Amino acid sequence: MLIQLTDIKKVFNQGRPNEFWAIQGVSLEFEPNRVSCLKGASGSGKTTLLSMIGCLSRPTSGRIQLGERVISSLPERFLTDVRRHTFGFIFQRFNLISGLSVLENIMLPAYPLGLPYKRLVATALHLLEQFNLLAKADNPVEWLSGGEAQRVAICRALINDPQILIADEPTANLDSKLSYEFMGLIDELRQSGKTILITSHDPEVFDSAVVDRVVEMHDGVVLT
Amino acid sequence: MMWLFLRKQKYLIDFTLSSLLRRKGKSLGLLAVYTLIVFMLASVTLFTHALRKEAGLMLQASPEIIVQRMQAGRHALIPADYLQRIGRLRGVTQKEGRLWGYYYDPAVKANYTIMTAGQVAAPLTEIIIGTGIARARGLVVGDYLTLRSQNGEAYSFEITELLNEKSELVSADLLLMSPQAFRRLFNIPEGFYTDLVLSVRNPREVRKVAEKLTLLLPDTRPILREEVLRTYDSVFSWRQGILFVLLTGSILAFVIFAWDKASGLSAEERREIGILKAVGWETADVMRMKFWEGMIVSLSAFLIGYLAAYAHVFYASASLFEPVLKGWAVLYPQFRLTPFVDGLQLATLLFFTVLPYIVATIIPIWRTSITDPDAVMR
Amino acid sequence: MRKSNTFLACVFLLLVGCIATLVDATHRKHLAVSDVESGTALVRQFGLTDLALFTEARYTRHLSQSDLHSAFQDHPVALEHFPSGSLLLPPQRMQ
Amino acid sequence: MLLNPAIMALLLVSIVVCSMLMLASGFAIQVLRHWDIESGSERQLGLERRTYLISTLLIWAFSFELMSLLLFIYNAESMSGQFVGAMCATGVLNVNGWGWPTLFLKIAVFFSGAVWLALNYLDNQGYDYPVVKYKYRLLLAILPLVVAEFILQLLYFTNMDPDVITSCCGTLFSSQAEGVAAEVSGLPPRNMMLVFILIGVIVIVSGLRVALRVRGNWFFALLGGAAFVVALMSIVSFVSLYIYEHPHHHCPFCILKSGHDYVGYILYVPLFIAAALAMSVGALSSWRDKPSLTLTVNRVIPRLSWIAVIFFALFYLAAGWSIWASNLTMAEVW
Repeated sequence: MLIQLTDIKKVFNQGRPNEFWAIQGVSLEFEPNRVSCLKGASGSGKTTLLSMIGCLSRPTSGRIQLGERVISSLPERFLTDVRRHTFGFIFQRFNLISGLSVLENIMLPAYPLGLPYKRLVATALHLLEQFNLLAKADNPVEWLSGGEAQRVAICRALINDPQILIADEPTANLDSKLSYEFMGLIDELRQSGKTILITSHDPEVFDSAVVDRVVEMHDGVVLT
Repeated sequence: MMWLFLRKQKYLIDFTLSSLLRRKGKSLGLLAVYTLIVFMLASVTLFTHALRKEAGLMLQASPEIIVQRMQAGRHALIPADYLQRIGRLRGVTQKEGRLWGYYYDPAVKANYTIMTAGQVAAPLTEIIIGTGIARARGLVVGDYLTLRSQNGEAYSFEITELLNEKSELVSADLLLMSPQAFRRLFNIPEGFYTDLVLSVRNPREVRKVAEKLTLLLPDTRPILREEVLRTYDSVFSWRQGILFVLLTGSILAFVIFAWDKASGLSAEERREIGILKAVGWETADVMRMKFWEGMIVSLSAFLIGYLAAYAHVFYASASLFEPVLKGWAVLYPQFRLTPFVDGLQLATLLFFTVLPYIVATIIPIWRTSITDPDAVMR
Repeated sequence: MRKSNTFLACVFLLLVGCIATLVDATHRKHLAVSDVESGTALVRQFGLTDLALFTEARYTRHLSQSDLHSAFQDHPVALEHFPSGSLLLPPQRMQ
Repeated sequence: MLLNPAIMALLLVSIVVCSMLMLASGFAIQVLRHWDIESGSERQLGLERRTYLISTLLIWAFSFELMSLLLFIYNAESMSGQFVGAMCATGVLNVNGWGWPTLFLKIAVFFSGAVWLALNYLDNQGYDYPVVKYKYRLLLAILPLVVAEFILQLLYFTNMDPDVITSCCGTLFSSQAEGVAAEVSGLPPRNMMLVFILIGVIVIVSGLRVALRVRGNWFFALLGGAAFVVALMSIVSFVSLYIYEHPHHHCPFCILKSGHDYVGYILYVPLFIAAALAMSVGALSSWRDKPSLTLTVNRVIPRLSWIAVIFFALFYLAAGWSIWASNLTMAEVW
């Protein structure tokens, strides 16, 4: 699914003294089935841009087109629907919910869809098997190591079988060996047909051979 | 369509239970307080309602009209010739004088209600007593009870019978003796009664009879059975009401507690909501999840509280209320109430307990649910 | 077992308990018919007018028969000296 | 009479519902003033989030209101012992002039709430919130009803004087008595029965037409309302007579009691549901032309009308059955 951004602007605290233009007119296009990386220092607006693409927030002005559909003017109610069917998210600190088991964490994004329970569990177990986590299915997530938590986060992102994966600083909490492994997983996902968007200022990521395209951002505008 | 809806709700319940279990102490504390409140209110409701129904049923048989003579605003003995003065009132099928009064027994510091009965075999020496008196004085059939008369003489009476213990709610403190013994004990001359009792067959005529009586005998006041029943009816709902008002304090405290719990989210919980929204939960899903949280707590509390109250009132004879009802009285009837439960009681209870909780949490829940989904990325 | 199933099972049990109270109430009402009848018989026989719940004073014992000038009853809605009096509203016509 | 727990509960519900609606209306006014779906500004985002709160508040408010309607009738029933001559709920409602108006307002609030919730559902299906302004204007129109209900109910309960002699259903509904209720029961049962059957047939046929062809929605909605009124009048005028098997007992509430096998619930519940659904069909059908709603409306309306038709049919079957199974013969009375 092609993602087109046209003149995207995003302002926080509009009309107040601390008004802040996080994104100041960005036009971009992301091809399907590629790995793209948004690179830039923290505060450059890459995360804000990614959250707008991922339907987590709405641009103040501009137009985001996802395939045939314009999503930039959709209210939150409907954005969510687009989001949960199209995007899978991997967050910086993995953001697993502690106290729940690995299996429950993975199934969380599918809860509002109301799939039959057995089918959902089967899908989740299949994913766990794929990522070598089957033995940990019933453990609470607090017991996991960093690498395992990362893989659980990927499983969670994949539970609804999204076309596009969004990873926000995925390697920030990993050592270089685990980061390398992570990029390997990303490569596998790309080969299975997913489109992947990553933000990072980690050279392990944007210099990786897996990444097809690097977009550099600074102060809310695209440099390259 | 319906199955989809039910499945969604089950997933939400799954998640809610997990998060409640994670904060076991807090959730159980809330549940305990809530259950206690439901238990108290339900006990009051069930108890007073059952008492009201029981009183209504039993007193259905009490006399239609009682005529008391008032002298200087006080209840006085009524001369027997008032029966003649009443004459033949249309609708009155029967009229007779009653003798009854109170006897203070210094031995146990109790007030007995003494009534007269015609069918005592040996009029001057035999009495029938209620089980409450028997218990207080440790008396059995065949024992003697000595009562001091008005002029200081002591009379001994043999107890020939105890009143049926099943009727203790009306008869615990009754002492039945013959009219002769009563007159001798209290020094009441022949030709006087405590009050008169009239039977009226047609209930529609009772008021008319009463109006005629007040014209005919201006120094008397008629007390109608329906008035008595109505009074008891309102007395018990009034009493229930006043207890509810008193318990409103605890309900309010609880509501504030619930509000506080719902609005004072920890950073951890806020992050969790953010994650849920980021991974694809819609605001409405989060609200529904929080709604289930309230539902799980209030439903459990309501059902457990109600069941406990039922057991307390109808199987443990409302033992927690006994000290309150008993007050300073020595003779307290032992009774097991017949359960009367109706939809109105349950609905009222529901409104008093579940509704404030729901209302108190709506806005905090909404505030939580509108957390920005991209909050976790910042 | 899935948590929601456990919970729904518990709620179901509690609901069954609640329905059981209704059944129990009807059942005991039938059992108590004779008790109530013995009470009613006594009421009819002696023309009783009140429950023997509050026996500490004359006017609390026969609430419907008490007059305006019983001891301590200074004011119809004055707070009562007796604990039970605080629970009872004076008879309607005395207000 | 204010210290009766059920009365306190009813007043509590009224106060709560009133304040919930006022709160919601306050928000609704802001939405009406600043709504701009095209904008992605923070204010618009805030307003959109407010709609969740308003919906939740109103869903609860209207469900409380429904429960309070039931409680109101139960309570009237249970208080009949405390009034001279009031033998059932009718007598208690007659204790003063506010009883019946309160009941009618409660019913009105029930129906407007049902219609509002239907619109709210519809609005949440369209990606551009097409009904939003209309929906909130309707909310502002419902608010006075709820406030009036609160005031009337308060007047009703505070003006209850337990010593007033009120007429019980026996005397109230005898044909000589005056007032609305008496006029209803004085209607010639034979004509009433004809109207009852006629409107029953028409409403079911028109409902089927909506369900199958999505035609004549407004006609069905209006008929649903009319059928509701006629049904209530018929219950007072002749259905109740057959249930009580007594030629002069017209009370519409006693049929809810156990003595009559709770047959009232089988009559009233389907009737209320069916009428509410029929009215909702009318409210929804005017939004068929909105591009973002056409699909939803075309999907929802037949479904709603099917359910409405089924419940109307249930009601008429229940009414017919209770007349047929009755031992009462009206031959001499008519």
